[in-house]
Amino acid sequence: MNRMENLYRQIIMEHYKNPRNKGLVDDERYNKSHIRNPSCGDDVTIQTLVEGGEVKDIRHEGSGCSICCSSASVLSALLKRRPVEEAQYISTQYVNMVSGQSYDTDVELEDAEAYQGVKQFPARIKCATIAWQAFEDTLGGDDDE
Amino acid sequence: MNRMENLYRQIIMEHYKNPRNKGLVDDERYNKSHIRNPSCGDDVTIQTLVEGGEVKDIRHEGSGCSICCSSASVLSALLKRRPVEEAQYISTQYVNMVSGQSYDTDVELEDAEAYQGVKQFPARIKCATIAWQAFEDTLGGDDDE
Amino acid sequence: MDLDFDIRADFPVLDDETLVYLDTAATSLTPHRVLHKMNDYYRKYSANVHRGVYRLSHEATELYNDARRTVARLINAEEDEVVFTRGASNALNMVARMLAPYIQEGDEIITSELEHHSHFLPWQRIAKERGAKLIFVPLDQNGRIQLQAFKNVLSPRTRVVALTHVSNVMGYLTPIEKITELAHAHGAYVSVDAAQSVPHMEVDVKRIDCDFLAFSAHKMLGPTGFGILYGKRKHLDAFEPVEFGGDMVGIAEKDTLTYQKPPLKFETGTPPIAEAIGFAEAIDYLEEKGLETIREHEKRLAEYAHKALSGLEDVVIYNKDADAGIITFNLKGVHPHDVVTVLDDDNIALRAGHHCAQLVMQWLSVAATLRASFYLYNTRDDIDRLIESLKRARDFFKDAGL
Amino acid sequence: MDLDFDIRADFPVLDDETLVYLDTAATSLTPHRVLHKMNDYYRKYSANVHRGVYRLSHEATELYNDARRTVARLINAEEDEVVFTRGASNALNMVARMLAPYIQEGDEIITSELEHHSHFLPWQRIAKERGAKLIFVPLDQNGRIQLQAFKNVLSPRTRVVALTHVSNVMGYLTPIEKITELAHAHGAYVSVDAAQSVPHMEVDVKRIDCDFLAFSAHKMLGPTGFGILYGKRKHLDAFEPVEFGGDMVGIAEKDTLTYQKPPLKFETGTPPIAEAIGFAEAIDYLEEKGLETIREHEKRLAEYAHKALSGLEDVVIYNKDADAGIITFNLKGVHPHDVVTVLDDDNIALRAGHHCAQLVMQWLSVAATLRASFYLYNTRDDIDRLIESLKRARDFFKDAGL
Ligand SMILES: Cc1ncc(COP(=O)(O)O)c(C=O)c1O
Ligand SMILES: Cc1ncc(COP(=O)(O)O)c(C=O)c1O
Repeated sequence: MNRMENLYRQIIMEHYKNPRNKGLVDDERYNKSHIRNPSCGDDVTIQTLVEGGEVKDIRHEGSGCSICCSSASVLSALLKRRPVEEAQYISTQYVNMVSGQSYDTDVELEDAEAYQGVKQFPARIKCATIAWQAFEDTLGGDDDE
Repeated sequence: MNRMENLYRQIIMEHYKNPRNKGLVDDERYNKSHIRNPSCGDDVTIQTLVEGGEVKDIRHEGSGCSICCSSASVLSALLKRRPVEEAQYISTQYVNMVSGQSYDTDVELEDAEAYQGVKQFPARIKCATIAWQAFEDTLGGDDDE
Repeated sequence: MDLDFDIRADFPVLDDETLVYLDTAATSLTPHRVLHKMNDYYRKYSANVHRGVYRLSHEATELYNDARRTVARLINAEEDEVVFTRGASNALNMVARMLAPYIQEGDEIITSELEHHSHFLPWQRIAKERGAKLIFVPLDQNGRIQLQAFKNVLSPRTRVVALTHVSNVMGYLTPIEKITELAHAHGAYVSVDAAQSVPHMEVDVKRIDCDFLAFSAHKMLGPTGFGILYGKRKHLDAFEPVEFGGDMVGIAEKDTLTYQKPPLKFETGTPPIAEAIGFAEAIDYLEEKGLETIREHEKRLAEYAHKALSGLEDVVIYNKDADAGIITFNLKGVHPHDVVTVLDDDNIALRAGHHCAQLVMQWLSVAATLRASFYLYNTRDDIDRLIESLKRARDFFKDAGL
Repeated sequence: MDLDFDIRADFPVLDDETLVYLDTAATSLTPHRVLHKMNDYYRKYSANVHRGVYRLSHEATELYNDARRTVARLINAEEDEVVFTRGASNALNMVARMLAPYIQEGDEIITSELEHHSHFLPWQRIAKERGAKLIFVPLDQNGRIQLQAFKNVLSPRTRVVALTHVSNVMGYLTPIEKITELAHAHGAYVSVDAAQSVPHMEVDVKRIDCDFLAFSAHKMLGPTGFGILYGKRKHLDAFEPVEFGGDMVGIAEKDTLTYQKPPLKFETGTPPIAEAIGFAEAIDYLEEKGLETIREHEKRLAEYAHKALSGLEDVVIYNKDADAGIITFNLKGVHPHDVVTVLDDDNIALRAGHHCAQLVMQWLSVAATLRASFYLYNTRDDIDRLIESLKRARDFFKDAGL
């Protein structure tokens, strides 16, 4: 596997082409966070429905590179129907993994595991984390829009 | 004569201690120019009475270093009672001399000749010319205050 | 003179022979000479300017003043019309601040969708503050500012015309001389963003006759943190300073203040001394090579690149008729970020993004683009390498199913 | 640790062993390390920050962001509270601009006659614009700001307190922590000019608890053209940007705009990249030597100098009880310019003038003074040389009849 193949794993490209949970809903109960990376134009909106301490639903929308868009899809599939704390914890492990910091390898990251290669491309870490940041923002409480 | 003696000629120190034509007059017919060198605080005001194309009178006032204050006195003595054009011409020769540029050595600079040494002290050229600039401003026509 | 040789040796970054640097429109490389000159200041003179009566300070002041003369000569301005700033963005903001008090409710400010954020947003702000209207010159189908379109939006209410000289995305040259003439006939001020023109062509402020013009040192072989605001002397005399403090003061008292004459009136605090001195050296270097020679060189490269890119399937070029060495394009179906990562893997430095010009992105209906930009140190070989790498990117993402 | 040895070798300007540099309060010398670090940027990374997705740009961005962390650590701020500016003057002007909209007619702004023009004139301006009143803390008989005098001018109308931390003429340390506490209890903002404190002592913004604080790189071994504005995060969140353009933008549309989060919100355009990186290196160097060690060193030198100068007939010292390594004095009957020329002839670099602080000159009732200021690279030998040269000046002008 060369450097490019290591970054653009099949699973990533698959999520990019066929994103899960895509499209926002018009529902006041959702928390929404919209982040634009002004340096490159990556633009992600995450909507989260939290009820009874659980992440009931995650929706996303946006435009950007394959790493950014796919990771929103991967995130939604991975964290939906998790307790808020667990979702938060997994998200932190993911962000640590792609930014080359130590993380809890016992956590099952499933498809998100494919972003391992990102840490070799420091310029792309932002792309791989922006959706996750937006997700964490939606847990923060207030709707920021 | 060492470098300091070459700069601070006796004649200069003499004008510094006993300035000629010092003190402003309250007379509307005089043109006035006030210059402060903000870098060092040298502060000179020159008043000139021009009538019939002649510099009838020059007065000065201010505070500053010996080079600056003495040169206002020297100027007033040298240029009083000269035709405007001649005064202007002499002033230009003086400024050229102290700034190390070529000048008309046929012009009789009298006491002002003593400022020859200034060109060896580029940091002091401003001190030696500020009164002369103010003088030239008074010939420029409009009163600038 | 041809520039295709030896020049690279002047640029330390290019010691890495595998590097292809195609991002000059963002910032240029810096030649040894400029670094040496700045080091000299720090090593020999290191002293503040204007204020010291001792030798070191005087020598620093001389070099610093020489730098202003060099800049004035470059753009055919008078020395006292050259204000040292932190960069083009800073300079363009100053213009907006200086003119703000003269803008009335209902006045019109003409600008364009080609503007860099640094020339459009200050006016968006002033328009809001003063109740004025921002008017955009409609671009033609290629994205150009045409004189006729400008005439159509010019009105007796036009107070300011704020336009870019060369667009940093489309590489188009604005017909700024004629625009200025018309604007002045309507009593409007003209502010020109020359960040992408002065580094690449001979610019003459007297011929343009604009009221203000701005550019940055770091885009023309000079240091970061430095730029120029040109302003007509009569304006610099008339307008209020933007900042207040050391060096711009004549006489300061508790409740009164007189200003220094321009340009000092607009330069508060210890100036960017090393930067000014370094920038003058960059200008000397560019003038030795010849700005027109450099422009020819870039033109030839751009033609070569256009041809090569057009021959590549799946490439969309957005500015086929650019006047400057800037090519803005995309690889169909692949996000520019993804492309750039492959190029970077081949050690090719290229920009992907909106290039601080979101309005023109909206006009082009794209989120982001690739942009290659050329300067005197680029070669045909650089372009060949770019093409090869783009092919690799295309094939790679095709294989990945895009 | 004693600093009296070897340090000089770190400073290229001091390769001239006959030079005595006593003008650090105007600008400091720059060590080799800082130059190397800046050269490294230009030689290896030279690329714009934030915007590039390729390797060079990313490496430049990392170094640049590290610089912000270094500054934050130095003054115990959070990273996002550190705004990069052109210098202290620029930073202090920004504070005034940011606070201006919150100042109402009749509000009071407390400042002092000790202020540098760059901290007093922006407020003079804002006071005029907004119809507010400038109030000067009366100085005590030595020229100090005493807490009691501050209390006397503090009022429910006080909106802003703008004071220097250490005076660049008198070298006095303002009791800024207590002042800030009182000011906050009255609902006033506190802006601190730390241009002469941060280079010479440990400054902790959390302990001071001020709202804003500014200083310059070039006075602490760093490059020209660079400085810092510290602002409390809540203020940086709440206040409007001062300049508009590239890099401070979130989403820009024809008539709307969102901002980046602080500090980017206050940094428009390509930043002073090399300068930031160089400044971080200067801070590392200073921290290795130890700011408290440096302060002790300066204190010892100042004591030595005070003693020596007091022993010299015809010398008037204006700040006998200075807290910092700054001595302001005159030779009776001789204009400071004339003195400086003799010193310069002996290769001693010393400042004569009003030091951009005309108000304190008026307070002292002098037109100008001499000022010697010390830093880590100064030695007792420097002071001995100064004394010798002052004697020569005195004798010379006595002979000349003054
Ligand atoms: C106390 C004080 N404040 C502000 C400044 C202004 O700093 P700068 O000239 O670097 O903007 C200075 C230095 O000149 C200073 O000594
Ligand atoms: C056309 C144009 N204007 C203005 C700027 C702003 O220049 P700077 O970032 O140096 O302030 C740039 C560069 O980014 C530009 O390309």
